[in-house]
Amino acid sequence: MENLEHFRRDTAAWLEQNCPASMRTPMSEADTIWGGRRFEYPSEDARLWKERMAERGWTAPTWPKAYGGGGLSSAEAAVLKQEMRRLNCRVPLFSFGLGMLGPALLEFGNEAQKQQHLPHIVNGDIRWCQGYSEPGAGSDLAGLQTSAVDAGDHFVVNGHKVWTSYADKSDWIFCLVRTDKNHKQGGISFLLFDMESAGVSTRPIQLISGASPFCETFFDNVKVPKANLVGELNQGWTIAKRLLQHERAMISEIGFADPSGQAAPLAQLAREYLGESHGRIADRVLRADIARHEMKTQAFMATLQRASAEAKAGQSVGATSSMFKYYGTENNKAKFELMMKIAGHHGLGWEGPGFSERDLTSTRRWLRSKGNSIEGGTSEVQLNVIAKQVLGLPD
Amino acid sequence: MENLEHFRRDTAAWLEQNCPASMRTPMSEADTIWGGRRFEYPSEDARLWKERMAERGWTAPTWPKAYGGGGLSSAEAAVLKQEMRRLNCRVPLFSFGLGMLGPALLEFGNEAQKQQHLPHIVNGDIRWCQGYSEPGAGSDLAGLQTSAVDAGDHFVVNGHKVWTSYADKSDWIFCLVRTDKNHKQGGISFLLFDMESAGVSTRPIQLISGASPFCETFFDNVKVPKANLVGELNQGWTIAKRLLQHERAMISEIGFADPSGQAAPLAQLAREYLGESHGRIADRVLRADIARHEMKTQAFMATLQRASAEAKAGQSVGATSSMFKYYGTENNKAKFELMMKIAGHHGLGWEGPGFSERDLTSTRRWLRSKGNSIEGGTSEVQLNVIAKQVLGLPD
Amino acid sequence: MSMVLNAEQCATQAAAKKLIQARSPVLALRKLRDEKADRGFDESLWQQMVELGWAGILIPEEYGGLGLSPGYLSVVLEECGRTLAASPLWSSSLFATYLLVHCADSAIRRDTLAALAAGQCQVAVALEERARHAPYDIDTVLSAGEHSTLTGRKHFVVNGHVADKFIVSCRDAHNQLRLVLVDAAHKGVRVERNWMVDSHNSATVYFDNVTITSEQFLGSADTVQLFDSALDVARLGLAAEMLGSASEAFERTLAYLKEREQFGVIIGSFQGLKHRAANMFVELELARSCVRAGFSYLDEGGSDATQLAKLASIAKMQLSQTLNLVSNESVQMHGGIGMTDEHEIGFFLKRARVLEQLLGDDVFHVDRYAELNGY
Amino acid sequence: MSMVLNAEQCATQAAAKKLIQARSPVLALRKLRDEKADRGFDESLWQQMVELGWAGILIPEEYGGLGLSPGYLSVVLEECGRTLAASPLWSSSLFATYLLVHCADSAIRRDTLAALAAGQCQVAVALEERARHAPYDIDTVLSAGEHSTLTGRKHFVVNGHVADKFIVSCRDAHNQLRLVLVDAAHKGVRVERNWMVDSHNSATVYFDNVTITSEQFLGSADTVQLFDSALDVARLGLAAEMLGSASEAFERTLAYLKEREQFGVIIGSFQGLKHRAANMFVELELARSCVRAGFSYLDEGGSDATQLAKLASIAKMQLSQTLNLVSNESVQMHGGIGMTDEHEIGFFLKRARVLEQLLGDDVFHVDRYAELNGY
Repeated sequence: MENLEHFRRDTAAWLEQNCPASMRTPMSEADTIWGGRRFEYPSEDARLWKERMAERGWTAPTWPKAYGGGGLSSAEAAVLKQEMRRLNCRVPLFSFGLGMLGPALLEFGNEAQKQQHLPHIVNGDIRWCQGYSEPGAGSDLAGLQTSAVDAGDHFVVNGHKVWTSYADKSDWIFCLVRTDKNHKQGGISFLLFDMESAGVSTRPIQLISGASPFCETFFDNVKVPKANLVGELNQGWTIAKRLLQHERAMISEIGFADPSGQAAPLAQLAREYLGESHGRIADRVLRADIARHEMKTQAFMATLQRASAEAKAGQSVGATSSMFKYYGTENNKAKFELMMKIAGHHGLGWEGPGFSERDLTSTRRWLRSKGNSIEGGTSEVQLNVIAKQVLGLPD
Repeated sequence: MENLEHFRRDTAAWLEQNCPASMRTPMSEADTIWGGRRFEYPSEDARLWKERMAERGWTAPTWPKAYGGGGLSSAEAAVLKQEMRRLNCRVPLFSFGLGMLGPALLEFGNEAQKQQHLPHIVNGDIRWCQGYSEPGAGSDLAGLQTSAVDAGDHFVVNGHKVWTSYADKSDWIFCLVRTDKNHKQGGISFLLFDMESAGVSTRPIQLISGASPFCETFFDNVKVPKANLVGELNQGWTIAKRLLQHERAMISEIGFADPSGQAAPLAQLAREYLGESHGRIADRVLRADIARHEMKTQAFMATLQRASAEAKAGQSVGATSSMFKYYGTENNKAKFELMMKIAGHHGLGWEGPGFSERDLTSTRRWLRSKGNSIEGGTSEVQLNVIAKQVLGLPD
Repeated sequence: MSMVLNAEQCATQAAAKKLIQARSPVLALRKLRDEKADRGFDESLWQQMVELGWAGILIPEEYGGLGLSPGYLSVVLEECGRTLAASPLWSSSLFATYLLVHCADSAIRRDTLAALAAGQCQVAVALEERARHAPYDIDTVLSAGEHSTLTGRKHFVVNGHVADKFIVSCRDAHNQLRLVLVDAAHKGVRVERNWMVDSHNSATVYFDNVTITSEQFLGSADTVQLFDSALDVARLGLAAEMLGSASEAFERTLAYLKEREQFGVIIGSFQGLKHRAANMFVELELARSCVRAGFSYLDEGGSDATQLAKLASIAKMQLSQTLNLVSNESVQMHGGIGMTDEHEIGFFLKRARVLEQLLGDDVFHVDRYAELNGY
Repeated sequence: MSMVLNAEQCATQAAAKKLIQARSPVLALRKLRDEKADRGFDESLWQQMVELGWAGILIPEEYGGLGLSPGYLSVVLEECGRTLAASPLWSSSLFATYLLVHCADSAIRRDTLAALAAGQCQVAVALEERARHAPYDIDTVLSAGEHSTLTGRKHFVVNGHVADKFIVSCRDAHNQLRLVLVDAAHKGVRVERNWMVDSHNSATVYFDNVTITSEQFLGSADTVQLFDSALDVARLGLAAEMLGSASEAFERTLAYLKEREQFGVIIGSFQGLKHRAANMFVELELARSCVRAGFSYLDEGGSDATQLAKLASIAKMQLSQTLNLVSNESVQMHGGIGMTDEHEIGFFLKRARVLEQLLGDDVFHVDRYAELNGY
């Protein structure tokens, strides 16, 4: 305990000294430091800050020092996070390597793979993307068909992935491939390869809401060394499931953590667009819809708090991630639908001078919200999981 | 056409002359003339009116004269109905024999059965009940287990029926029984027998809304002559399905034909219980709920009209009875839930002096309405039928 | 906020479950109903509750109570909700007691609290005069002059016909809200028992020129604030009871879905029903969080009236909506048998609507929440 | 009411389906969008529509029209809705034309009607000034005095940037509603094209001291009644178009449910999805009935303004609600591919919200229906 306070003092002092002033201002999504071969740092300070943190392994605070990590205990890592927050230090590096692949490699990778990849993730030299979904394998991810055929010392990969976030900007991919056609889950392997390999191509996906980080990724006889297989052959599904848990938790946060803080509360929007009468929002029906929505959101946030408190108390109910994913995304969609009703004509703009920037952004966000209940496991899949795992209803 | 007008004049004249004045006043459900061995006629006029109509076969206008029916063409029967309505003549006899068993016997019965039963139905001498559902066979009616075992010249029936309307007041039962355990639908037969047979007992069912016409009916080694089998052995399911169509159509009408006309429109109730402000129902949210409900009801009624117009024009869409059953009953339940909200405390009475008669009736009707989406095929079954038969979705 | 029960509350809940499941299953309510029991609840069970200290949970130790926070009562109410148990716990031991505990000191208050803790007295709050909950829309008046008199009519008075005293809301000559404590036996007080759909107690109470002396007043300048807080605590108490009822109805229905076969399969295997069940589960989880949030705030000594009001309105809204959904779905999913009086699930449906209306349904609280937020 | 189409209307519908499916599939709208087409619709297709007489369906034969009832146009609009086809049919040939046909006789009216029938002129109705539909809540004013001038700003003017003339709602010096016909080329008129989410045409139109002469007025004492009826006919026209869009989106989704496999089965075999599909089917059937009821009333010469208003509000409410439901479910049931711009289903979602808001969504019409019924 005393050591921890010692650690806190040292950390605070180091952060004070090493975090550039410009890295202690609020950041937007556009300021995210992804790293990678082709990444252009928005400023010299950003590069410096990332480098200083990476040098101490504090971009991956709990990873072993042997792989470039910080080697911190989880208590120390928590202190680091608190101090960074207290001093408004920006996140120095954010990547799928740090959040997804790294933990998987630590758990399932062999020594050579850890040595090869983890330090580059910590440094932000290599940017990773995730090759999971396919046109025919969405909710039924295990139905994937991208094949990796044994060709002696390497695999030959052929197939078509979709929803590969930032595939066009990434250096390497961690990818689910089929290595046995006769077993569904038991025929999937987890491969790593360089996106510059011959036969890899990508195409960005335009969404109904406009440009997106998503890509389609095509593999045409891509050669992948066998050393790049993580875990055993045909055992990739276990790794995939572990990674999906992370993803689901990330998406359910969409609904309640409005990171940009730009969205005006519905009541404020309503005052502006619907006017007031007797000091209240003039349209009493929409006023009630707004209040009900805000109350449900409060109820949902209380549930997140309670789940966290119960988890600490060891009373977890299970399948909470499915519940949060389901409710958070449905509630978020409902918020945008309500916003559309309030904004009326103002909510229907696409571009050009007839609409405010806020209006145009909200149109896009409304459209984008429709994907929340599809990506990372559809609402239907979450309800199935709850019915089966929590309620014990039969198949 | 000329003949029809002739028929109309004669009919009108006859009705004018033969329908007692007291039988030309509005009737409530309690005034229904069911007939049967133990039926007590509410008045001499009621008996007279039934007898006069039965004598002409006009209690069953389109049935053949040979079986006591009226022998009318459907055009003539329509004229009779119109004239009765025009002159406010009460329905002289209403029974499951007329509405359900009779048509089935005409289609599936043998000559002896028609001779034996139809005239008594026309006269109202014998009151019939329907033995279909069982504790274990609700939505899945064909799963029924009441057995009829071949014992030479008779069957021996054992089992337990539920939801037998008016079993305690009926003289005979038409009953689905299992005659083959190895075939589900193909092991069901359609039997007729006297409720006074040894081994038959009944017990009225109390509903959540209070007393009801429903009974449980128990068969303990009931002997039924083989002559009482309608149709072939194990072919009863065909007859049953035909009868169910009638039942479904009857229940879907609940929602829109408020026969008693007693229910105050929601808006009127709201004015009374919620008060007004600026000439409008004071609670604007409930006001909107009321308006929306009334609009949906109008939309539903327009759909009934359109279906009838399209049927005439030969454009029927199919499975309309499932659609009407589903929507009509769900809409009716929604109406009573809304009524409960409007009435507040007044909607929560059960009996005694603290509540008006109207309040107490509406409490019971609210509770009773919950059964609408269960009886005669649940809402879930109707949605399945639509999905399969109209939309062609696979099993 | 802690959001979880502490160890003592868990123990209280376990004790409550044991007693209530044993002594007051749904069957007990059926018997009270069918026998048209005079008191409308089981007096011997009530005395057992008193012995366990539940009547005095909120009452300071100096008056013989336990001096605990409302969270301890919430877990008992939740268990009562599970079996629809009838008792004066909510009406007298929570709602009326909270008012008395928090009003200004006086002899009458001291005496009444001691009697309440000892189970020798029951107090009912008489507030409603409209079809729907409207605590400030009242016509009951307190005449001015040397000898004030109370005149008016209150309905939906929970446990009114067994109450020894009433706390009555009224308006004085300055149109100010006042709360007065009136003896049920006082001249001019007349009580008429109502037979409700849920077979719980409710009464209409008439006050005809009832003489009121100054000691009978609860609160003074702060009456509105006192009344509001008491209403909010009582609403949270209802929410706790509703949570018990909704959870129980849901669990019974879930068990039925796993047991009932049609078409050769367990009906709980149909995805249509599964998704509806999963959705109910999520709403129930939200409901539980709202109840916990409200009582955590009270247990931790939260004293901001607006914050309490928001928490109470959110809880009463969420529970009204959820109990409405669950009670309807429970009957529908039970099918025909759910429609029979013989089956117990219908009791949950009947009780549900009463609990929804008491102190405001979702429509009321949505409006109030908007009001509290200034829009 | 007949509730079914007559033989000629069926023939018109068949002809419309043939032309629109061939010449204006959803792909055509995509092209107009991607090319940022100047006019925002296909001028040659429009001329073909004119040749088929559609521009003159409502216009009396003496002005070169067909002199038919609005039901004939409804079936064409329904087909346009199926492919989201852009054209001036609703804005000019139904809404504006109805106003001109039913206003008092004048030279300007006669000339305009003849030009409309011949497809040589397009008129747009400029009415909205608020975020949500509010036809009588306007600030555009007509100054008093010998030479009236019009000043104001209108938005959400459908096909505004291609209109030759505008019918503009405004208030005169007596605060009376007036409708004036204004040339787009007139001094003081400025048009700004908006780029909408549905890629259909909409504009903001500014009127800055535009001189108005007495011949430019539509209607006189009966302006409100004329405007109301035209709004209701236009609402029914939108409902017809929405019926087409909702039906098409539903049918495409149904086809996808029958074709898409996951977990080794057709996803349309999941009961959860089946029940939602069946429920949508029922809502669509109700929607169709509302549209038919409205146009049957018009076709049969119904002239009671209140009756028309109720039918129009019911139809616009039901269609707004149904199209909202169907457009959301369509994307959800298509899953990831439904989120891509490459797939056409998203176009239905985008167009849906515009159609919902035009001349009032369900919230607006529910309120109006209560108003019409005097509660």
